[in-house]
Amino acid sequence: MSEAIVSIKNVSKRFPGGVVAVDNVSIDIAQNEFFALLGPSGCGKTTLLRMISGLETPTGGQIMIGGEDMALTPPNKRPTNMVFQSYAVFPHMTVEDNVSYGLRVTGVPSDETKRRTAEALEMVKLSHLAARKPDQMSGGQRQRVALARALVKRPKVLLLDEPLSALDAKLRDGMRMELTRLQETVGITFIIVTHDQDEALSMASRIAVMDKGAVQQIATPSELYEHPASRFVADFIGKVNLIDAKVLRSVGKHISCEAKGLGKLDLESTGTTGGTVSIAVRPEKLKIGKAEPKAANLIKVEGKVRDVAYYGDTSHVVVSTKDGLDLSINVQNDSREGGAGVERGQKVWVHWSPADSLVLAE
Amino acid sequence: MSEAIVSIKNVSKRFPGGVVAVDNVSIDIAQNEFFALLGPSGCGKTTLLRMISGLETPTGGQIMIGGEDMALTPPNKRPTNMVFQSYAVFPHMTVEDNVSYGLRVTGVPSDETKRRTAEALEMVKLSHLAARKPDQMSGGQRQRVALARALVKRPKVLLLDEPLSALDAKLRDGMRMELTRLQETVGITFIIVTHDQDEALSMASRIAVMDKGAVQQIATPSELYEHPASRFVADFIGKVNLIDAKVLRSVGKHISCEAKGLGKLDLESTGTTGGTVSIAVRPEKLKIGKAEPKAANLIKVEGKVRDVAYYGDTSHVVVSTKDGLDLSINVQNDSREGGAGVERGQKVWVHWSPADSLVLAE
Amino acid sequence: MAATLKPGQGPLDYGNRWWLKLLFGFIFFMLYVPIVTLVAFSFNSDKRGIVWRGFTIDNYAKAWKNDALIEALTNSIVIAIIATIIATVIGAMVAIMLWRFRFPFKGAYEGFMALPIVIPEICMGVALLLFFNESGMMSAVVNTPWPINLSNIIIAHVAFCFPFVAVVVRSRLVGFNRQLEEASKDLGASEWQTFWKVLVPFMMPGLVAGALLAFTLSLDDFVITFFTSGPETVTFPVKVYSLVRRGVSPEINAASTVLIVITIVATVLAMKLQAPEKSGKG
Amino acid sequence: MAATLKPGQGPLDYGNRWWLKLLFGFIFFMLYVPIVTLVAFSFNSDKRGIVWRGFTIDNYAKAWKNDALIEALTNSIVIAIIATIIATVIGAMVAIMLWRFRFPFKGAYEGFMALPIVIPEICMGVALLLFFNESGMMSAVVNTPWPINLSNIIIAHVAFCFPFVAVVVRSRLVGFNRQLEEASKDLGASEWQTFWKVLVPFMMPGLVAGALLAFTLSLDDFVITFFTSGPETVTFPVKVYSLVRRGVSPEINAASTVLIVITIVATVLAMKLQAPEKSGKG
Repeated sequence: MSEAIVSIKNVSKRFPGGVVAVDNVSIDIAQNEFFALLGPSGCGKTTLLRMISGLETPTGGQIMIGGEDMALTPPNKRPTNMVFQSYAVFPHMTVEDNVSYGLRVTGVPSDETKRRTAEALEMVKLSHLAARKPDQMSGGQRQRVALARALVKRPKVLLLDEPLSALDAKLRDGMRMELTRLQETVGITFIIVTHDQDEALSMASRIAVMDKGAVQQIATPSELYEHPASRFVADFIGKVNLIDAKVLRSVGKHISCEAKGLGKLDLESTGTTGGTVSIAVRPEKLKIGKAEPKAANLIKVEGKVRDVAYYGDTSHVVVSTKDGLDLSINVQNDSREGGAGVERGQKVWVHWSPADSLVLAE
Repeated sequence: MSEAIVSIKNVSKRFPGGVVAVDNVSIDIAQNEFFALLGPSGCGKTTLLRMISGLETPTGGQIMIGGEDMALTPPNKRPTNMVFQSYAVFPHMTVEDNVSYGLRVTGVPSDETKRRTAEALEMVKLSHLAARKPDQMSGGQRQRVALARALVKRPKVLLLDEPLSALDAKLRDGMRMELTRLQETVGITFIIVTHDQDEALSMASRIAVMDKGAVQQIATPSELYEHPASRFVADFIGKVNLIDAKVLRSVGKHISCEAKGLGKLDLESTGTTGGTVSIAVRPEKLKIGKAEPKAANLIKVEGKVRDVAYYGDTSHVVVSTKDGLDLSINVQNDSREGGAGVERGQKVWVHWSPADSLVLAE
Repeated sequence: MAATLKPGQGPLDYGNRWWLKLLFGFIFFMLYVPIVTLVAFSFNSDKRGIVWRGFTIDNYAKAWKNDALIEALTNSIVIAIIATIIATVIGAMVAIMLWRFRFPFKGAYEGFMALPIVIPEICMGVALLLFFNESGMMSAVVNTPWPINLSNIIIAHVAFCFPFVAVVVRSRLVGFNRQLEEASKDLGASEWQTFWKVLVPFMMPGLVAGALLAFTLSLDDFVITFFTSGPETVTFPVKVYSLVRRGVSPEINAASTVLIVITIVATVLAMKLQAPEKSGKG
Repeated sequence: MAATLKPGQGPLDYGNRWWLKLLFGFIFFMLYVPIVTLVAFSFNSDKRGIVWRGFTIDNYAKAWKNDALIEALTNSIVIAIIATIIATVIGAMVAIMLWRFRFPFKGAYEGFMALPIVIPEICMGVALLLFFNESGMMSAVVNTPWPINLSNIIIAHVAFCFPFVAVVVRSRLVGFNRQLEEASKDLGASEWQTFWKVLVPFMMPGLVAGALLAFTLSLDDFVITFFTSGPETVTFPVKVYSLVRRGVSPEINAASTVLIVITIVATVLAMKLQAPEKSGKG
C-alpha cells in the first residue's frame, strides 16, 4: 500500500520487568480508513494506539505517519490527536476553552482560534453549551467535547480509545452512527481501539484482531466473521460451535474427516491437509426441525433439546447429541406465533449446509 | 389463584416527602413460580421486593405470604430470604460462617447447622472454598455464597435483587442457567427484580412489567414480547417499529386505518375502535427485498437504505420511505456469503405480514 | 391492614432510647460548657471575671489597647504569613515529587515526611531548641532588627507546617486523572504549559486548604514557639500563657475568643475546599 | 530505528533536574537534623550535652532512676489509659449516632463536634481552667489521693480526645454497606445480634485506630494538661518542659526519645488499621 497514512513496521513494546505488551506488529492503514484494533483486555491494542500517538515509545520497530518516521517526534509534535477513554476533558475549563486549548497552546492567532473552535463545536452540535463546565454535562456530551477538541487540531489521524465503553447502552447506538457520519464528513483516518466485537464490526472498514500482543488477522468485518483465520478469531468474534474432527484424506481443496458426533464429512479446506481440526459453524447457520431433513447435501444430526432461552427476537437453543456433542442454535422468531417451536427434552434434528462450515487448524 | 404463595393486594408505598414509589399494585405469585419484576430504574420494583421481605413497610394495602398477613411480621420472622444486589456477604466471616449465620442466630442446633450448611455449600458448588474469606473470591463466587446463605434457611420465597447485574457478560449466561437449574432443584418460589429484558425473558415463567410504580402488564415472556399491552411495554421489551395511524372504520375485531407512509391498511385489533393508534412491528418480522413482493396479503413499502450495521450474526438495516418513515429491520445472516445483501443508498422494498402487526392505543 | 409499625420502632432503628438522649446531653455539656464559659466571660463586665455582672465589650477594647498583646498578635500574624507561604511552596513541591517520581526508599521517605505531624510537640520543641543552640542560630538572631529576629520561629514553623501542606496536596493529587496531562501533551502543549495550565489549576483547592491549615497551625502554636523564641520575642499564644499564669482575666478571654474565631473561620474554609469534588475526575 | 529518546527525557517526565535534588536535600536537612540531633545527643556521654564525647546509654539509666521523671511518666500513662478508654466508648457512640440517626441540626452538631480538633490548644486550656475554677472542681480534687487527683486532667483529655475517635470511627462507618445489616435481619438476627455480630466487627479497625490516636494525643499533651493540673500533679510533658527551662540535659533528650518512639509506634499502628480495606464493601 503506497498511500498508507500510518505504517507500523515490526513494532514491539517490552515494559520494564519483561512484559511484552506488543510483539512485532506490522499494519498499514490507508488514508481515510475507519480502522479498528480489536481484542480482549490486555492484548496490547491500547499500547499500540499510544505508541502511534507518541505517549509510549516502542522498544523496537518503526512507526511512520504520512511517510515520516516518528521515532524522534514527541506527542505534542505529531499529526495525531486522541480521544481518551475517560475523555480527559479539562474539568476547570469551559467547553469552549477545552476545545480551543490545543490551538491556544500552539500559538494559533486568536481570530483563527475563535473561528475554528466555533466550527468544531458546530460539528459536534455543542455550540449552545460553549460556556458550560464539563461537570454540568452528561457523559455523551463530554465525549463530544473530547472529539471536538481533537478534531479542531485537524490531525491526519484521529485515535479513539474505547470511545463507547463509558456510555450507556441507549447512547451507544446513536454515538456509533454519529462517529461513522463524522468520519465521512471530515474525511480523515480514524483508528479506534475496542474490546467490543459489535462496535468494531458495525463501524470499521477494516479490523485488526489482536491477542497477546500479536495481530491474529486483519480483514473486513464480514471476512472476519465468515472466514476467521483461527479458532481464537472465530471464538472472539461472535458465538461459534467448534466441533473436533480428524482428517482422514485430503485431495486438493477437499478434505474428508471424521467429526465427533457427526460421522464422516466431506468439506472444503484451504489450509489444513491432515491431523486434527475444528469444524466451526455459527449458531445462526444451524436449522432445527422435528423430522429428518430430506435434502441430501446437508450435514445433519439427531439430538435432544437441553435448554431453550427465549429472548424475544431470537431464541437460543442448545441441542445435545447422543455422542455428547452440544450444539448452540439461534432461531430468529420470524413470525409472531412461532417462537423456537421446540421444548426442553424434545427430540429434534439439527442440520446445516456444508458451505457454512469452516475448517480451522487446531 | 387459590394456591398463591405471595399475594400482594393494592399495595402502595409513599416515601416521606411525597414520592410514590409503588402505586396500588396487586400481584398473585403461585407456588413454585420463577417470577420477574421488570422495569426501568426507579420504577418501584426494588421497593416492592423490599416490602415483600419486610425491609420496607407499605403505606397501604396488604401482603400475604403463605396465606398469612405480614403487616406485623418483621423481616427476621418472615419466611422469605433475599439475595442482595451487592450480595452483602459478611466480609469478616469465612464462607462457612456466612452460610451458617442465619441458622446460628436463630438457635438451630449445632449438628443440624453443620449438616445444612454443608448441603447448601454443596448445592452451589462451593464446598472446597468453605474456609475462604469473601475478599479472596470472585464476584460470581460471592454471589453463590449469598445464594447458599439464603437457601440454607429454607424460605418459602427466595427474593433476588438484580442478581446478574454485577457479573460480567461472560459469567451471566452461566449464572442464568444455574439459577434456572437451582429453582427447579429446590422447588421454591423465586422472585427476581431486574431491569434487563433479556434476563427476565430467558429465566422467568411470568413477568410483571412495572413503570412509575404501577404494573403495566403481567404475562409470560412470549405473550409480553408478541402481545404487549401498551406502547411502553412494546418499546421496553425489545426493539419495535411504531407507526402512527388513524382509524377510519372498525367492524368487530377488524379495523381499517390510514398509516403514515403506508397508506390504507386492514388489521385486527382487540382493543381500539377509533382515534389515533400505533402500529407496532418488531424489526425481525420485517423482510427486505430488491423487487416488489408478489404476494397480495402483505404490507409493503418502497424505501431507501439509510444505514446498514453489520453485527456478524445479524445486520441492522434502517430504511427510509419517501414519506419520512424510518423502519428498522433485523436481517439474520443465515448463509455465509449473504450478509444483509443491501448497501446504503440502495432502493429496496420492505414487507411484512399483517398478522405480525399489532395495534396499540396511543 | 398495613403499616401498623410505630415510628421509631421501624425495622432498622436501634431506637431513640432515653439513655442515648441523656448521653447526648452529657457530651454536649462536657464539650461546650468550657468554651461557652470562655466566650461568655469575655463579655462580662466584672473585673475579676468570677461572677456575671452584665454585658460589655470593654474587654475587647482593653485588649486592643494593650500594646504588649497587640505586639504579640502582630508577631504571630507576620510569622504565620511568612511561614505559610514558604511551607505551602515547599509542601506542594514535595507532594508533587512524591506523587510523580519513583526513587529509592520512596515509601520510607513518604512515611518519614509525616514525622513532624505525629512527633510530640514538646519533643519537637526540645529538638529545635537543641539544634538552634548547637548551630549558634539562637544567639545569632537575638539582637537583629524586627522581623529578622523572628527567623528562628519562622524556620521552626515551616518545619512542622509543611508536612501538613504536603499531605493535603498529595491527597488531592491522588484524584488527578493522568490522562488530562496526556491529553494536554497530545494537543500540542509543552511540559511547562501542561504544568501551569492543567496541573496547578487542579491542585489549587488543595494548595489553598493546605495554606489555611498551615496558617492556623502556625498562629496557634505555643510549645514549639516557646522553645525556639528568644527572650525578647513574644507571640500571641505565648503572651496569653504568660498572662494566665498570673490569673485569668476578661482581657485574656477576649483575646482567646478572637483567636478561636480566626481559627474556626480558616478551618471551615479549608474543609470546604478539601471536600471531594465531582469535577475532579475530568 | 525506534527508541532513541533518552531515559529521563521520556514524554511524561518533568525531569530529575539538579535543583530538584538540591531542594530535596535541603528539606531532608531541615526536617531531620533537629530530631537526629536530639536522638543522637541522648546517647552522648558529655554531661553538658554540647559536644559529642562518645556513645553511652547512661542517660537512659539516669532518666530511669530520676524518681520525679518516673512519677510524671506514670501519671501520664495512667491518664492516657483511662482517658483513652472513656474517649473511645463515647467517641464510638457519638459516631454511631451521627451516622445512623436523623435529628434536627445534625449537620451543625457534626461540625460543632469537631470544634476541639480545631480550637487552639491554648484557648481550650484557658477555657477548661476557667470552667474548673468556676465550678469549684479545681480545688475539690487538690488534696484527694492518687489517682483521684488526676480527675480534672482526665476529664480535660477525654473532652479533647473523643472527637478524634468519633471522626475516625465515623469515617470508617461511611464505608459500611447498609445491606449487610439488612442481610443479617433478613437471615433472622435480632437488632442486638446484628449490632454485635455485624456492625462492631466492621468498626473494629476504626475503634483501635481511634483509641491509639487518643492515647498518643493524651500522652503528648502539654498545654491543656498544664492549665488543668493542680500545682502538685505533674505529667511527663510538663516535667520535660520545667526541666528544659533550666537547660537542655542528656537526660531530657533520653526521655524525649522514649516519648517519640512510643508515639511513632502507636501512630504507625493506627494508620495501618485505618488504611482502606478491600473487604470493607462486602
